[in-house]
Amino acid sequence: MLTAILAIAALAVLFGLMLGYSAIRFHVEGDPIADQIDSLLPQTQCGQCGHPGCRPYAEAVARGDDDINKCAPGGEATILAMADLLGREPVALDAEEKLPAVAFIDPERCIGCTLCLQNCPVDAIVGAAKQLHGILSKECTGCELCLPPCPVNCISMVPVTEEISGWRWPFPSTPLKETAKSQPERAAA
Amino acid sequence: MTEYALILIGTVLVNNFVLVKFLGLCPFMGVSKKLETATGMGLATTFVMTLSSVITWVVNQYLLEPLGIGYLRTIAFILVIASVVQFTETVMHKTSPVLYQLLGIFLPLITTNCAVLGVALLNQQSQHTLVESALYGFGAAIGFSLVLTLFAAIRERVAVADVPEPFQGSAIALITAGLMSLAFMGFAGLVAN
Amino acid sequence: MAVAHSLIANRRLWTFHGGIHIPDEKSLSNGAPIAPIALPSRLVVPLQQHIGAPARVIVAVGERVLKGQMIAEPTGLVSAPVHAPSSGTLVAIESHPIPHPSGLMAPCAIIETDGEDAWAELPPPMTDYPQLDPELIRERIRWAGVVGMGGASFPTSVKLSPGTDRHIHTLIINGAECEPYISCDDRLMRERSGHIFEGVRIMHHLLGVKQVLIGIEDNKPEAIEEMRLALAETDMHTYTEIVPIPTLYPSGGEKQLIRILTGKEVPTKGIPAQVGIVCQNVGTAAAVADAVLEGRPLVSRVVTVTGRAIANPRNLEVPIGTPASDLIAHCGGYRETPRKLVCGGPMMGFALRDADTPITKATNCVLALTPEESPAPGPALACIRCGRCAQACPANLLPQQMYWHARAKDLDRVQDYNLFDCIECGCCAQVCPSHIPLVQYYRYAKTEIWSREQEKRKSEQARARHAAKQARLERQEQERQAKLRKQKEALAAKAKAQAKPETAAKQQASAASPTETANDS
Amino acid sequence: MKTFIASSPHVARVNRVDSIMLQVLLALVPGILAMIWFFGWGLLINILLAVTFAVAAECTVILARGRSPLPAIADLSAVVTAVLFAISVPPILPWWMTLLGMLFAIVLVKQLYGGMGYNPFNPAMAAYVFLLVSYPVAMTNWLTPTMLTEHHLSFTESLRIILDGSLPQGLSWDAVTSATPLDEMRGKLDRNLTMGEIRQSPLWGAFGGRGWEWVAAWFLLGGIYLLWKRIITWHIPVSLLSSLLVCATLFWAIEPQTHPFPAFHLFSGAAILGAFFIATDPVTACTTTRGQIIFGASIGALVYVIRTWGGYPDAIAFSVLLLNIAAPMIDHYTQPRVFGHGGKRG
Repeated sequence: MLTAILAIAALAVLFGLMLGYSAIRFHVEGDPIADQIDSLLPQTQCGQCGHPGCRPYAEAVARGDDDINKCAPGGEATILAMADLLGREPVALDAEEKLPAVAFIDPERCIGCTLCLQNCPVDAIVGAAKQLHGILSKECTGCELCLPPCPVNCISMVPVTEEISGWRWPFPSTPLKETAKSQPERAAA
Repeated sequence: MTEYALILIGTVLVNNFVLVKFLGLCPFMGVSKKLETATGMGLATTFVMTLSSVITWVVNQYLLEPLGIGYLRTIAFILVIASVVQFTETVMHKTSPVLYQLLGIFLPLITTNCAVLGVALLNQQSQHTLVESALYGFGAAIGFSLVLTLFAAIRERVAVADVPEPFQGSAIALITAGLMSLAFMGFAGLVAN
Repeated sequence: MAVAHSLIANRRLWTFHGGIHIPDEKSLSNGAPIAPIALPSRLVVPLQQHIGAPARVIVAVGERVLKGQMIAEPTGLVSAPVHAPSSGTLVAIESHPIPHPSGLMAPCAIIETDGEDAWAELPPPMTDYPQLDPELIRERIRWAGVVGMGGASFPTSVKLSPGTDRHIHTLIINGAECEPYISCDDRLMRERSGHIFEGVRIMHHLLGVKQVLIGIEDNKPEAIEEMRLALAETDMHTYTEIVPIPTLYPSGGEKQLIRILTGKEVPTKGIPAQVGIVCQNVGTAAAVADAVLEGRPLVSRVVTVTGRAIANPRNLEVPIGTPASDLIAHCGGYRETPRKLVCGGPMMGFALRDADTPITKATNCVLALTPEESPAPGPALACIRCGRCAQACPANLLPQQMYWHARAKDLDRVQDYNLFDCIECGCCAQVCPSHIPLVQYYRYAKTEIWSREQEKRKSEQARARHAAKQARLERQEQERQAKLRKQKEALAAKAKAQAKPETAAKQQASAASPTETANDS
Repeated sequence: MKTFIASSPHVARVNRVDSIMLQVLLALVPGILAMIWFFGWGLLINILLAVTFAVAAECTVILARGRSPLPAIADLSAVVTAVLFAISVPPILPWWMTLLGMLFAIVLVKQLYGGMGYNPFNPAMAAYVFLLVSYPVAMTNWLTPTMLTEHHLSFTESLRIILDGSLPQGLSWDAVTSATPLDEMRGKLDRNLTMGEIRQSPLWGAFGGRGWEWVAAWFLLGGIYLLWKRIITWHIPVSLLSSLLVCATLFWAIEPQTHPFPAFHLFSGAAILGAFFIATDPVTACTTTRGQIIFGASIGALVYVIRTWGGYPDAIAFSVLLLNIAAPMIDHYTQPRVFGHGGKRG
């Protein structure tokens, strides 16, 4: 009985020492995964995920504290990219996917209160107190953070117009699935 | 020499741990969605299996048997395996963080991979020598890695297939594993074992 | 790669992997000579007809313009100007559908012609160009707005200045015209061979190359014969050779033609100059001759109007900006209702949504296809991995693998299979027994990747701006804190002790109304 | 004129899946006729039964998924699977085994993966192996070639055997059935007979098994037709047959007393059929050129290994399935050198 206990204890001590040594020898600093996740996020800093910005969300995902489907501006593409990186199953987006849009300030109504300026995470609104504000639409990420603070509701979101340079070929629309699914309907009609 | 070759062929193909002995199915199903992950898992398992077969053989031969405490084999072996897995995990966290992340929970789960314990116990059961044990463990691990990577390559194809909804995911993967197992029955009788 | 060599005209030819044989349908349109078209009353001239930076308008709306007058100037090194194709009034600069697969609109100059077709004052001919500074000649070609006329529309002057660090030894003139139906280069070679050779001579002079190879597919014997006769009359035969090449689509692709004629492979993502070669289309050669020897900018081009839905298919010399519908009307209109109106060839062209889309410098063909010629593709079946696409692929890709990953929207994997080496020639889709629109999958993947990269750049920019703002706020906060501390230190210890309970009470009050603090972090 | 965004090419496509499948069926006809000639009407009945079961199974599954079964039936892939299965199994296989095999092939191996094009395993071969390991006796109960028996089973007699397993009056199973030449050879080799003694058996013909050699020759003709029509490429059949031939020649040269003449390996059993019709199933085979050569050669080698040392007399089905497993991996590592990419890629 004693031999057995001693033998197992000796083994345990031996392996414990080995593991202790390796833990010091192969110590890892930081969390490189959060960086990689951050680089996949669209950096709108919109906070729609419930985190104050993209980086905190990336860290939460890396820790496993949050799901990968919270980024509304990134949409399906970002979810797929994160699922791929983390080896998880892609899940449906936990928000409505919106068309890309930029903020627009109605010059008639703007009173120059600078409230929107302070809320823009990327400094894409220019203006000064009592002056008409303007939006740098090239820099605007469409985060909509400037909408709530405006006291006169003069900011609206304008969809980005489709240009030839950014045009994308549509995904072929007649894969087997869809045609096959639509056929019984046609037969019924 | 022929004997060693037969052990290898026997464990890799004829008595493949996954497809014929049905051991180690948990990582086989869990980490076979992507080829890269499967390759990494195969490497890690190969390392753990070979190393633990050697260490368990030594522990058995020079500790358990002389002290007459062979009945503690299972506990002692689990201790050995758990340590080797933990060691592998620490090293991998340092050297390949992405693989570490990708393998996730499955890396510590090698500890409970029945194939690893199975190899250790079967080694003692079949009275293998040290070299035979190492070869047996290595062969079993190669067999495991081989079918794991082949399975992963197939699953990457099946992932884009038009599988009926109820059968998507694990269901079709298990069917695929079953069909692979059926094919591996072709090796039956190759090596008398 | 299999290197089969046939000896035609004592020149060794190479082959490329794959390629397909398709009915060339050239006899529909190549019988009649190139004819001029009646001047349309309205010209719609797109302001960007080239690859590179868009041109900037230099004429005010309402002004009278003359034929050949520059109406938009180039804005960068890789850019090209736009000239008025005829005389008249510039009535508007507005969005109009242009020849593009999207059918989207782009800014165009609308010119109402006055019917006089009066030329602007043109720069003097450079007939003595061998004595001139090559830079002057390039500048002239740039001024004339000459771009690649085979379809790529890359500014020719840029291609003709490869830089001193690259040794260019061979100029290849592309007369292969491998796309079915199209015959504009064929007719051009038959009718204006002298003109083409003048252009070749200029480009030869500019590049200082040792040899010039003119590759023509052997389904155009008349063009080969005419070009050979014309060459014999010049002193260029010492360094120039007409090389008939076997008819195999897509041997007219730049990389494929270079491979056939020289055995060299243009490296992936590379340009021909990296292997010492410059490749130009026969139409471009003629346009270069126009620009240098006559001082005429590129304001018109030869367009094939063909397809079985056209009453009298033929080639027309068309001012840039003429609506496609005018060309069709000039060829007798439709014989029957076409199923598709295609800009370019049947293998690589794109369907036009609007028959009023104007002709541009890159438009080589207007193709009206009958339902028999272009049957509606049946529903695509599942890929059976038969590998016919891989056998046909001239880039030796694995189209079926790219398809699987493109279909799964796995853009990284598609690139692993070298999506960007795909030249979109359509061979794979043409031979696919499951009738899968393969090329569209690749085009989808390519444009999607480009747009993601664009978004990525934008998000990097946003990240930087966000970080800058954070840093600024922090700095301001620190400054404020420092200021506060100083003020506090100035206050007496007694006053401090009094202030403490007050602030605590304030904090409690603000915690009761959390809406205010929501955005503070 | 409708407006739509459709990508080029804009002209009519040249190939069709159904016509490819039809050509395969056509190419099978000479071999099937030869088999009927040598082994009686049972095969024809089996083919009809298998096709019926296969089409019915496919229809059922697709209908169950709420889709129209017509396009899937029209592509003829289920028919090809059924015919290949019927050729592979003994001509007097009980009808319910054919049903079981077709359910396995069409439902489990093909439709559960999404139907044609998606299945990683060859349905006909998977069904064959499934039945072989489940009912080894029935699956190796071959008919004696007609020139070796006095009683020739008529159509109705064959039908009765298949439907209720009853033999015609006065006949015993031994009178109509015998082992296949490959099976017999394995058995006798295991009993330490030499090749010289084994070759005395009436089951041996001029260069392969009696009857079998001609069946294989007619399948070879069909295979050449497929090559000529460019339905298949040479890579898989040539590499498969040559690797089998090389293995066979090697061991025959070393020890002719225990290894049969190489042609015997080619012209007995399913080697030719497998090389041209089964291994070339594009869905489950490798797609890269180099991959196809590895695929074919590996099947050939495995066939020889299993036939010689393994537990089964013939091994086309097992070898094809084993290489089906490896095909995606082989494809992954045998991508061709893309135009403009300098070095060779692994």
